[in-house]
Amino acid sequence: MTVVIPEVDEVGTSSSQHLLVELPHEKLAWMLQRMCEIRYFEEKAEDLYIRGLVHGTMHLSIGQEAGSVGSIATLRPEDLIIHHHRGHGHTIAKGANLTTMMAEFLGRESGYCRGRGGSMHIADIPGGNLGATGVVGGGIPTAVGIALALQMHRSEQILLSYFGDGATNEGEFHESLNMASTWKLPVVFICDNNQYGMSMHVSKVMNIENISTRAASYGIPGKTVDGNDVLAVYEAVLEADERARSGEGPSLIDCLSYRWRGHSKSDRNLYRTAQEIDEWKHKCPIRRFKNVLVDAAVMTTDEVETLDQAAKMAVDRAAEEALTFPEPSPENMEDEVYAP
Amino acid sequence: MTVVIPEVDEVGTSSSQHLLVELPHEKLAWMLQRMCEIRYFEEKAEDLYIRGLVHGTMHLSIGQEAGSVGSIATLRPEDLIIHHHRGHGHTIAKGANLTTMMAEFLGRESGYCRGRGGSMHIADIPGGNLGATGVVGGGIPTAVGIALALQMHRSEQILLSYFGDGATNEGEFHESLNMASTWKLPVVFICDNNQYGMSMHVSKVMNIENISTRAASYGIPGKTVDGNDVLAVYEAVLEADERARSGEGPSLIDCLSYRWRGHSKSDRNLYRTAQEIDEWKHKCPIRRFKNVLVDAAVMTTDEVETLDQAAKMAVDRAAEEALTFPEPSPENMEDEVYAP
Amino acid sequence: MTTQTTREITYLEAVREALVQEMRADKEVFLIGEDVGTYGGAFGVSKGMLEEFGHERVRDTPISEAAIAGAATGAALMGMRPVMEVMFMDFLTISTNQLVNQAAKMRFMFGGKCSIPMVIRAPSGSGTGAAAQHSQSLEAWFVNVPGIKVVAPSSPYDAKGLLIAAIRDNNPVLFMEHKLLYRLKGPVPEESYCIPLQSAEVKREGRDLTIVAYSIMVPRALEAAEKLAAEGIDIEVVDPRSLNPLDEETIIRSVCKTGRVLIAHEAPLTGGFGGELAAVIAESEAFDYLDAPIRRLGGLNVPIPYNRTLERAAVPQVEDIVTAARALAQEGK
Amino acid sequence: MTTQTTREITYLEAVREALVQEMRADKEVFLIGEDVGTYGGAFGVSKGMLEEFGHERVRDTPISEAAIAGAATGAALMGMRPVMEVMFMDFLTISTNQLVNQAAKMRFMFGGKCSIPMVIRAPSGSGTGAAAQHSQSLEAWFVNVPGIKVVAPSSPYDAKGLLIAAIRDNNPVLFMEHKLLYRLKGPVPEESYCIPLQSAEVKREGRDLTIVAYSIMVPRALEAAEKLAAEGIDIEVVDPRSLNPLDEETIIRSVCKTGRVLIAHEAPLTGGFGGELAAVIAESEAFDYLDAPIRRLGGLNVPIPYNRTLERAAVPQVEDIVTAARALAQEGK
Ligand SMILES: Cc1ncc(C[n+]2csc(CCOP(=O)(O)OP(=O)(O)O)c2C)c(N)n1
Ligand SMILES: Cc1ncc(C[n+]2csc(CCOP(=O)(O)OP(=O)(O)O)c2C)c(N)n1
Ligand SMILES: [Mg+2]
Ligand SMILES: [Mg+2]
Repeated sequence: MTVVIPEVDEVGTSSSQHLLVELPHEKLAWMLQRMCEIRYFEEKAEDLYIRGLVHGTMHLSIGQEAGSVGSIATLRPEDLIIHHHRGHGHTIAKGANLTTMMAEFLGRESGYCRGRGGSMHIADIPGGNLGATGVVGGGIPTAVGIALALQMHRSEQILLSYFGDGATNEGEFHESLNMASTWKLPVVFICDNNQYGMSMHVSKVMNIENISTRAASYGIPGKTVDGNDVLAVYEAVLEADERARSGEGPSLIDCLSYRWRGHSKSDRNLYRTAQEIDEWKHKCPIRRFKNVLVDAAVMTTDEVETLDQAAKMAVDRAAEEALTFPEPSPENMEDEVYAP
Repeated sequence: MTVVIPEVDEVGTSSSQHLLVELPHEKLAWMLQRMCEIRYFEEKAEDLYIRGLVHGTMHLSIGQEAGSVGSIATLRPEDLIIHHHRGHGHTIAKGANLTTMMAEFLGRESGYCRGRGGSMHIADIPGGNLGATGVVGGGIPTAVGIALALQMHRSEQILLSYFGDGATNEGEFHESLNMASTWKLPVVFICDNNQYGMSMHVSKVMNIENISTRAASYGIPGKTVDGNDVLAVYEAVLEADERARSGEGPSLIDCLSYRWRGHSKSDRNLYRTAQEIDEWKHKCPIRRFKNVLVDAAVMTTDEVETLDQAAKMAVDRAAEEALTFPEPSPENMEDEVYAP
Repeated sequence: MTTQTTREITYLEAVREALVQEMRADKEVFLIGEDVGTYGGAFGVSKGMLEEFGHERVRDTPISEAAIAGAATGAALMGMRPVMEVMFMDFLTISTNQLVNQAAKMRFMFGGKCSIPMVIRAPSGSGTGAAAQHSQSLEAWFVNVPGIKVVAPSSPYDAKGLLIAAIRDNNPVLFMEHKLLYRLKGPVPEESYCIPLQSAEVKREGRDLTIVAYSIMVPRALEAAEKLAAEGIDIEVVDPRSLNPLDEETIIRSVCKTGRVLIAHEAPLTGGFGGELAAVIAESEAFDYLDAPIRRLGGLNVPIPYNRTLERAAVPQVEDIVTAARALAQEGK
Repeated sequence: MTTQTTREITYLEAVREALVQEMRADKEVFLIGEDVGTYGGAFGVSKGMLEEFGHERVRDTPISEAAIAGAATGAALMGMRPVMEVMFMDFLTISTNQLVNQAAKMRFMFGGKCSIPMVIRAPSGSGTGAAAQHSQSLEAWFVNVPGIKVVAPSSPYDAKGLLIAAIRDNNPVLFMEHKLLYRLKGPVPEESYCIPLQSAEVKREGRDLTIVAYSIMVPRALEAAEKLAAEGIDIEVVDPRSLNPLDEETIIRSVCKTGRVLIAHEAPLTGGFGGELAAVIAESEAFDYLDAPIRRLGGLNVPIPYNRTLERAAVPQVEDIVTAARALAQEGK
């Protein structure tokens, strides 16, 4: 890929350093704290899974926190997102209640989907999170309809639609971006590009360097950004937001990052080397953002670590509480299928 | 569109004039005669339809004859095609027996599909015509499999896969071109671009100038050609053939033309002006090729008209004969569904 | 319903009238599909609607059935009431993922916290010489998908009342319109009215045998019944109208009365919706009233052929219903 | 079959053994699907096969279910024998057009002048906590599509023999592999062997009641039968193994013998394949032998929920079969 992602050395780097002065301090703090919450939340969920308290499977976004936080940080509270199976980051960044979220992982009645959805299908409709789809690419056509409703309602709101690199090989990606572009819908398409679709590296499933190239087929802007640089993501998505909000139509943002964990709980990582994984751990978006903040003297090490610890405690508390919640009852499930 | 298609004035023009000397005389004669056969065949079919002898519906390619003939003229006899609902031109260019073909239109037992397929689904498997699909875009994924088999069999053969402009908005188009490019399959994708998908002009359903732009999403060559210039089509497709045959993978050729008739028999042409249709009739690919041949003194007017009349007679004979063939019997249809 | 406002219109006009009246009544209702605007729809259903409602609410789309279904699903999730037209039911095979994995499941999967009020209008069936890929009847699939309702009207009156009910329903409703019924004329009130889903109708009363038929098979069954009446066989014709939810009571009551039942549909017999109907009857108290085995009449297990004669032979015609009903009426006597 | 070569292996190993043996025997056979190579398949079915057959014949694909199905269809049209793996049966909703409108119809539509010998391997069913979009059983759809065959083995022995038969069959065959069966162990001969499609098997003989079950419901029915044997209720379990074509005789013979039949499947009850089975029985001579109504036991009409308890409750378990069979055995006595 043309975008080179630097290793995090002692000096933190961002291609959008200027945002450190332009963005309010609370905003920067909010971003760092959300990134830490995502990391701690997923580590906790993994731990609960290993202890057999969470079942099914799980898709962790550890290493990709800058993409979800950097993009959602650009939104207004009333804006919307729709996302995919690797969606814990988006859910937390969009402001999910960690306890209600963890309760869903644990299949409890008080979880976001009352235990019906699980970790792969968290939706918080009132919170503007219109849900995670487990069918690769399956949320993208739905995103077209959400954005269409926003347009027909003359709304100021916009929608961020998330999917992975592998999803861009699905026909639904193509039909949806074409339709959204033709109708100039208020949506930003964001590819959480972790370079693999399960075991398949992007280079094995497509014959192009950058996924953002595909924007050309729809006559929309496409940009590949360093997805480990939360400020760079913020800057690219904000520009796309403005385009969407002003009625000029969608954009395609390709956030280049890497997934540290296996694809899901059944992954034996046979398709990549331990060394590759290790190299990417040295590009940790969280450590990197911390360094950027400290090196630019926006925050002290103490401030940064306070935010980090606050995130950790919030996650621990959420898990503890969620574990006390009751399971749903299997009675009358058939009555839930259809709306009255 | 960037490609400008000249009106046919007294002087015939082709951007690939040089082929007039490079191609053998019989080849040029073959091309003209096939184009005339297609024109006369479809006019005859239309007439039989109006007389109630052909039923269902029909998709005529009158005005687009240069695309099918110019592309198939580049093939070796053993090469293959797979195409779509507007496929009469491809079928004839690939060497169909006109009587057997007309018999299928008439739903006779001796038709190519024994009356089961009709005008929309003509296949001549031994002849290398692997069939027309009525589901828009539906033949493109099948083309991937055909080309895959050619590659796995280390065959020298290549495949031409045809579809319309509207089909390029189907997800199957995207999945298929991506897969074919990733695997470098021996196929050439040809868009019979008549500028409309039923009532929808390309400008209303996509936000790009040239459909060939979409090749960029797959890292393959894409070219938009004057689809009314049979020699220009020949030149562009031949280059793509060589790429496919040499194992370098697929290309996308966008043949820009125009459909004179309504989309199908139910079309009231409300979405375009009589004037537009008229302008395009002045760009007639057959008259144009005739002029090119005569003006370059490759043929005399007599030679040209002799080929034209031979085509007309062949079509008349085919129709007469086909009308005498018996209808299929409805007995034991269920036994035909599964192969033994 | 006051009768002076009732006129004879076609099934196609009844569908259009339902759309127009609902779009006038509720601005959240809109029509989306291929060539529904300027072209007026492949079968002319939306002819004239563009002029009244404009391009935004009579929305022409690219040829992208997955995105069309997604556009409807997403808009419905946002509280709109989209009516999606697929040009031929056969092309729902491209919308399947959106309809089955998104539209049908989001409500339950997300804990009942959203609803998807949308209608999928699908011209179905054979008889137009359009061959294998433009003639299918795929209702059986969708009946097996919890979260989607399936409706298949057989008359202009039912088409209007059921479509209005479908549009007002808060769930995805697949609305089948048989192409051969479009020209069928019948009395339809001008005013807007709803026919509740899950209400079967006895289209003809009879004592000797029940024919359960829907869509195109209803007029054929009624014609067959007239022919058999001349032979002294008195047939009752029950039209479920909505396949899911199904009004089992009306069907079972009829079978209890006649003791004989013939089920007729156009889709291939094997795996068709007739199996569900037969099972519902065989599991019910009607089982004890049956004087003969349950009989099904379905399409041949073949793709629809192009040739007129073959096409006709591939699905039950009036004479096939007559033959099957006559035989069943005698059976075990 | 000589028994000394028979060992206990899992259902998953049996599927793999069939694939490996057919790929060794016929170079036209190849496996194509997402992550079937290096990853060894999402469930590990093709583990180790890449090493023996290489990337060309154990072909990893982009995530493009329509193109994968098309690639298999086109290769089959060219005389190869592709085995396509869809990662979860739920995603056949993206392949539907290729399978239903191309693979299933080309032979008939083109006048019987080609054939499409391909297999679609589809891991199906719930029980893994994968929720609504990764747990479906969609067999009913494909049984209603003339041109496709549907097979659903319930044991390692059947899995191997039926998969080999499916690969050698000259038509598209949908081959359902229930995820919960993958770990099931059973005796399987080393040699290659075929089980003809359309051959049901009586998995357990009994006098009092017939349970017709397939896929995961077979081991559950057998366990239920053991429990009921203790109560003196003698159950016969019939496994159709192939749903289309269906071996009606074996089923009907059993029902004639026992006079009572319970049909069990995991898919939602309404519109499930159980309807077809019930209809076939109700239309047959077995009708006259029935001492009680036909009973069906199917999944609840719900998307599969995530929570363990709810997921279990959504599909028939051993205890549900026991209860239903016990009640039916008493009924009308
Ligand atoms: C349509 C479909 N095909 C296959 C799968 C199985 N699957 C789940 S996630 C995944 C990889 C997706 O890759 P990508 O889009 O890059 O997202 P990532 O998992 O890398 O975040 C696959 C193949 C699926 N869920 N849906
Ligand atoms: C999947 C699908 N959607 C819709 C149709 C109905 N239809 C048949 S041809 C056609 C227009 C196709 O346009 P294009 O691809 O440009 O081919 P053309 O007819 O112009 O040659 C449409 C919408 C269809 N046959 N298949
Ligand atoms: Mg990825
Ligand atoms: Mg066109």
